[in-house]
Amino acid sequence: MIDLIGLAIAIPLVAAGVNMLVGARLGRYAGWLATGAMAASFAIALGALLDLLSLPAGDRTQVVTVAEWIRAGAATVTLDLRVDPLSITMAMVVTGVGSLIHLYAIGYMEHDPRPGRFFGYMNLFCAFMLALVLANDFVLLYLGWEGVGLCSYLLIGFWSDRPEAASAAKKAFITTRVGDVMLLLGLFAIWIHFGSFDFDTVLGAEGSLPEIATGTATAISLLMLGGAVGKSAQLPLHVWLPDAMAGPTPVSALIHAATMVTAGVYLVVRTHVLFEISEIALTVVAVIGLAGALYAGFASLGQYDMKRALAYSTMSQLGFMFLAAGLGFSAVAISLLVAHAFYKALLFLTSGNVMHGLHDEIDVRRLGGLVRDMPWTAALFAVGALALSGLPPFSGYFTKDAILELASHDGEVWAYVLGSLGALVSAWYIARLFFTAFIGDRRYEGRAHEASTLMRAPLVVLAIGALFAGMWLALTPDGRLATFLEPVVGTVAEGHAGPSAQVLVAISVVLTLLGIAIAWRLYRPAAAERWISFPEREPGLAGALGHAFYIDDLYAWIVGTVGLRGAAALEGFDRIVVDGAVNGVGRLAVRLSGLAPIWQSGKVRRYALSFLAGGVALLVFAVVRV
Amino acid sequence: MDAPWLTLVIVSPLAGLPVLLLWRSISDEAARWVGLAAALAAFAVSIGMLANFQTGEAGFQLVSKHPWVESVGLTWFLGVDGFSVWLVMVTTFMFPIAIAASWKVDHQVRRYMAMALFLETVILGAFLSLDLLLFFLFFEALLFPMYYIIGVWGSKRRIYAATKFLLYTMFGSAFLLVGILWLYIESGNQLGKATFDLTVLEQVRLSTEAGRWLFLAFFVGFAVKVPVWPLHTWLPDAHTEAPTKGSVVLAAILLKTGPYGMLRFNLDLFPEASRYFADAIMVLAVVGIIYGAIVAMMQRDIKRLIAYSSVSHMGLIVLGIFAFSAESMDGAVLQMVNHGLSTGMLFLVFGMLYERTHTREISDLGGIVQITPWLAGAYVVAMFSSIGLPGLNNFVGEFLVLLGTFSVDRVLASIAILGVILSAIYMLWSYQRTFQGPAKERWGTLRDLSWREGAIVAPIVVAMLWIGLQPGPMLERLRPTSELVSERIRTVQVGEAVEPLARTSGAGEEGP
Amino acid sequence: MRTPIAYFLLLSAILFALGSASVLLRRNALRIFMGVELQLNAVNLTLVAFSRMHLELDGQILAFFSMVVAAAEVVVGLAIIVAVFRRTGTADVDRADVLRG
Amino acid sequence: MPLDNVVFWVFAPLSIATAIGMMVVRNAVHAALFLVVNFFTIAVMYLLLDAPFLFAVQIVVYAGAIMVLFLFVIMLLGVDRGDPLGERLFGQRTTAVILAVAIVAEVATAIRAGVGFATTAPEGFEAANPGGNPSALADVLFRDYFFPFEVTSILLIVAAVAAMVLALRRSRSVTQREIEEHEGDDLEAYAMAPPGAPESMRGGTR
Repeated sequence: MIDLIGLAIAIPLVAAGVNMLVGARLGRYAGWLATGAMAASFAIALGALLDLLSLPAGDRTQVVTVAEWIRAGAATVTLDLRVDPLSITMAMVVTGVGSLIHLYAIGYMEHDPRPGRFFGYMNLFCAFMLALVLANDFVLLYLGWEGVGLCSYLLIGFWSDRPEAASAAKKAFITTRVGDVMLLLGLFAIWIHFGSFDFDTVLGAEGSLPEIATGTATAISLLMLGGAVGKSAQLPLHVWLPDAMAGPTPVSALIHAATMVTAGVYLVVRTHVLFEISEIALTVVAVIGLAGALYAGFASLGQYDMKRALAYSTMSQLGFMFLAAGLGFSAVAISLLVAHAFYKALLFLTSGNVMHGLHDEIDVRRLGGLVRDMPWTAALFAVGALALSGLPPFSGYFTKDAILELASHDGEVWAYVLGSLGALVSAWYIARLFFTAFIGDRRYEGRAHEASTLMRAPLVVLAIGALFAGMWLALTPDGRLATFLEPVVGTVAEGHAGPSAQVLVAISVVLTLLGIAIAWRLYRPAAAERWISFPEREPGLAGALGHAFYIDDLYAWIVGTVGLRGAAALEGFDRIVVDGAVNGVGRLAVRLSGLAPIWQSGKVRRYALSFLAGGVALLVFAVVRV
Repeated sequence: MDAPWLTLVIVSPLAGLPVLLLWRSISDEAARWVGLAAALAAFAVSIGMLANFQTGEAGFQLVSKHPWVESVGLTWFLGVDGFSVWLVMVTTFMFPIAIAASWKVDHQVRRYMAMALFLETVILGAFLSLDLLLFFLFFEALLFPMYYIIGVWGSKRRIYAATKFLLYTMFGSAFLLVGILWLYIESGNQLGKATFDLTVLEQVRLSTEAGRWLFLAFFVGFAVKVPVWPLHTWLPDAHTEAPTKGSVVLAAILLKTGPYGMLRFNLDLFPEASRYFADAIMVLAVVGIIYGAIVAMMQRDIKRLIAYSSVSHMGLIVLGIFAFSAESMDGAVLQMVNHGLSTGMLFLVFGMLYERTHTREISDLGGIVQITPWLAGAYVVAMFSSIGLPGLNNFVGEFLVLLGTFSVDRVLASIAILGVILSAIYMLWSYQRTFQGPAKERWGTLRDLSWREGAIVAPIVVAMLWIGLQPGPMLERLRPTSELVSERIRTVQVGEAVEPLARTSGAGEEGP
Repeated sequence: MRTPIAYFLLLSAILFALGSASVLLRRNALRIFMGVELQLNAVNLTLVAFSRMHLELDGQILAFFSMVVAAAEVVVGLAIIVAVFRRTGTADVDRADVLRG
Repeated sequence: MPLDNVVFWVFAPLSIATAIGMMVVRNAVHAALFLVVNFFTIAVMYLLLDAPFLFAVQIVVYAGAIMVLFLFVIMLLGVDRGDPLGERLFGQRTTAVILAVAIVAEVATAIRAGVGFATTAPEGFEAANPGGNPSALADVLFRDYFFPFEVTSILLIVAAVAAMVLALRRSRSVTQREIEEHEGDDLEAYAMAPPGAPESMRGGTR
């Protein structure tokens, strides 16, 4: 099946083409076609995974030759695919979670007039995402990278008649493009240094490190990190993610939680050797990740829109992944990525259920007590929330604690302390969402209707993943997944500093429970009046949290006011000075030629006079000569 | 197959001309079909030319050389190499499309079609001439039909735009003519027989000083056509006022004569001066990229916006040419084709929208996507091609240009790459304001793309995808030439005399 | 014949000058045309005088041709004047200045 | 005083006087009549210069045919009302007079240097006119100048056709529709601004 991995990309691509061209005629079958394509893709990826597992650990990097893409001068770019433990893990996440979300979306989008278009974009997204993770070449990776950006743009703006959706789509594309440009520059730097875009050449064959000076490695790594930060919505290019929630909820679940936003983590892990050669870059990754985790965690507390809160949560979780990668625990970062894909997709889709059942109502101030109308949804949300907050035995526990534990054992006290704070906040904000939305008094009108079976079924699968993936894959430094990934990402060298593992587990559980307790104290049903009126009482703090510390507003001012005025000034310069000079020359010529008509009077007798004067002059000449 | 392919390519669009000119009472419908048929015939002939083009040859191929006006040394000297072959193809490819897109023209259709075919012929002539005087004749002759097309079938301020276009480009050509004549006389002094033959003129040894002045004369002539910042202001006016077909041809093909001239003549004839001025020109090009993008952002008129985006993209092409690396040169030539496709398609699709709404103002539009999803979809494809999305054509060219430039000058490449962000900003912002948002009442009855329009757009989309995913066939025909030229330029030292070019291929000697 | 040839030539010069003055000073196209005719005749006189002086007939032949051509010229010229008059309603050449720069 | 001198001194002043009269009178018909007289005096000069054939042709063609045509046109157009005398072109009159005087002075100078005021024509012109002036002319004309002579015939035909085309009432450049559209307009202004001439083409030259 490894050789057929190209089909995993091709099938969704073809389905996307069919859906986009004739989707209108397929009606509700568009969704089934897309889901079927994803399932087929999943099957192929699964087959490839099984094939890979049957190979000895050292041979688990297979390159599938597809075609040459670009060859110009000394540059060669191929469309070859790479199947190795890291890429197949990512592919499994994309196709697996992707299939479930597609299935869910059939129910979610059943009232939309243009399902063909929607599922076409979704399939296209998956194809690009698979190209991204399966690429064996940085430029092909870039193709996938931009392609998912395109699909993200199209899907966020799917309901483009809503101005905020159109704006959010544009903002997402442009903000990530800033990062993409850095990634592109990174690719150029790679080419200058290595003369190739091939993974094997650049990242070194197994075990050997690429030959590269530390400074160059730092430059390349930081440029790549720029791309990763843009795609993964980390500081300082994170502003697009909360707005991106204007898209349909399955999109938020698939693109802005489970897959696309994790591409940055994938990139850092994929190129971790370069980051490791340059220690600075690695530290920068960790710092950005940690800062993002804390920043987004607190920002999430200030959101009343469930999806926005979850978006900040995603950013926070991605921060943890960056932190793990930055500390050198690539395998753990990927573990968290996998676990997060399950529970965050689950959380988004359950909030999707809420929207579906309540005519797009998503503001927690107007929810509450949903558990009575939507018991399934509430239960599923609770599973996701527990997984996220990191209580054993849910999947979040294994991964987040692994990061903190490793940090502590490596003696990175700052990372441990701040990371633990982040964990506490995580438990706090997710518990807040559950308490405010699902229990207590109803603050909405009418009755919410529970999601259909079609929409519940994939959620149950996701919930099982969120519950047991941790245990089964043992998402720990020495678990199944980590061992599988080891040939690509290397082993995690565990230190022995600080308190013992048992103490750390205890601390971690206590902190998580503390976070939940704080949330209960603040958001329990009896305190509803208090937290709803919080902004009136503390406008400063509520504003800062709600606006995520005003970073977005700062950007908006820079771009919208300073940038626009500058551009308008330049436009005026072009019109008045540059074009003015051209027209000025024209006018000058016209004015000068205005002098000529003194002779070109149109009066025949004048011409005759000149004519005769010329004749007389000639005669004078002749007479004088004679 | 042995045939005078290049002459056939040039002459084939003229096949329809006798009918259009002599049969005065031809019905409009028949005139359209005649125009389309002649343009398609040219495309078919150019495919024959492509089939006979030898991959891997750097020099001129399919050469045909006949003395024409011997008293002044004018020869009918045609040849094609990696630089021109794809420009010829994109010309013959876009013309039938442009003609089909102007099916709705109902005013003096017969003359319109005749002008279109004549324009195609002279543009092809400009791309294929290897005789400087012949080139100049074609290069100048293309102004006339374009002037006519803008001036007669344009919109409100058409006369102003047409006059500006004509005068501005003639201004540049004046310098070019002086340069050509100087070379002609100099060749007479040195070789005993004055000639306009490019392959002979390459052997003329010029003093450093003279080479630089001549370079500037040629450069100004071509820079106006490109247009290189700050000689660009004729372009927005011409684009805006021209009819759809005019804009398409102008953007897709006519502008390419500028960079093509630089590539063919400036680099070949004045290698030392090319190196000497390269830095300055690259700076101008980068300024053009950023400047064009920022000014595009502020336009209220879609066609002006696309025109300014052309300024930005053409800057990238010039940057690629004067970075002198093989990759960037490949990219620049590819980009000439790509820009033709993507900007051509933007004008085309917007033209279809304009036919329905009769407004170019961004603020008048809005919410179109819900009414005409297919039209909007076509626009989105063209837009993302223009933005440089990988998988579509523009990316390959942009990538190679920037890659090649980066290997030469990191700072300039890093500034130029900002154009990638800016292009996303102005394109998406304008798309949001015209196509997205709540649908306006007055556009509620717009029709979506008809089958005819779909058939016009579809070939371009296919070409975009093909170049985006499999640029190999194009690049491999292009590579030997760009390697030859870039190799030669890069061995030149500023301030030193240059050895005349030794073309590896003997193709230049063929023909009677 | 005792009259010096120069007298004829001088007479011709004076007539030519008067014809020219007539062309320059009159505004009516017909009057201008008359001036032109006078100039032609003056020149013819010169030709005939020189023919007599050199004992050759070629001068007379030329004068003869000149008359024939003048006849043709008058026909066309008058037709143009008529056409212009129809179109503009005037024979005043100063008002027919469409060609001014 | 020999007879030819007398004749010259009678007709030369008459010739000048009629030329001046042609120039200065206001009435076009009068001017034409002055010109007829002038042509007669010139015919007399031809006689003095031993060119009897041209004397006849001058009277028949010029004084007869051409001047009659002139008079026809004058009557046809009705421009015999008289010509305004005012001069609108600055300096036209002065310059014209100066130039006219200059021509006479220059030609006089040239004659003095080239021919001499006292030189009379040599005798023996009869030898150049065997069989009389008309038959001698015919001899030269149809032997040496046959081809140009034939060409002039073509010229005359072309002139005749051209005159007819030009004088046709409906000129091709203005269609009936346009005339109807512009009925009531100032025809002169219309002729000066052809339809479709945009303002910008005229480029602010006024």
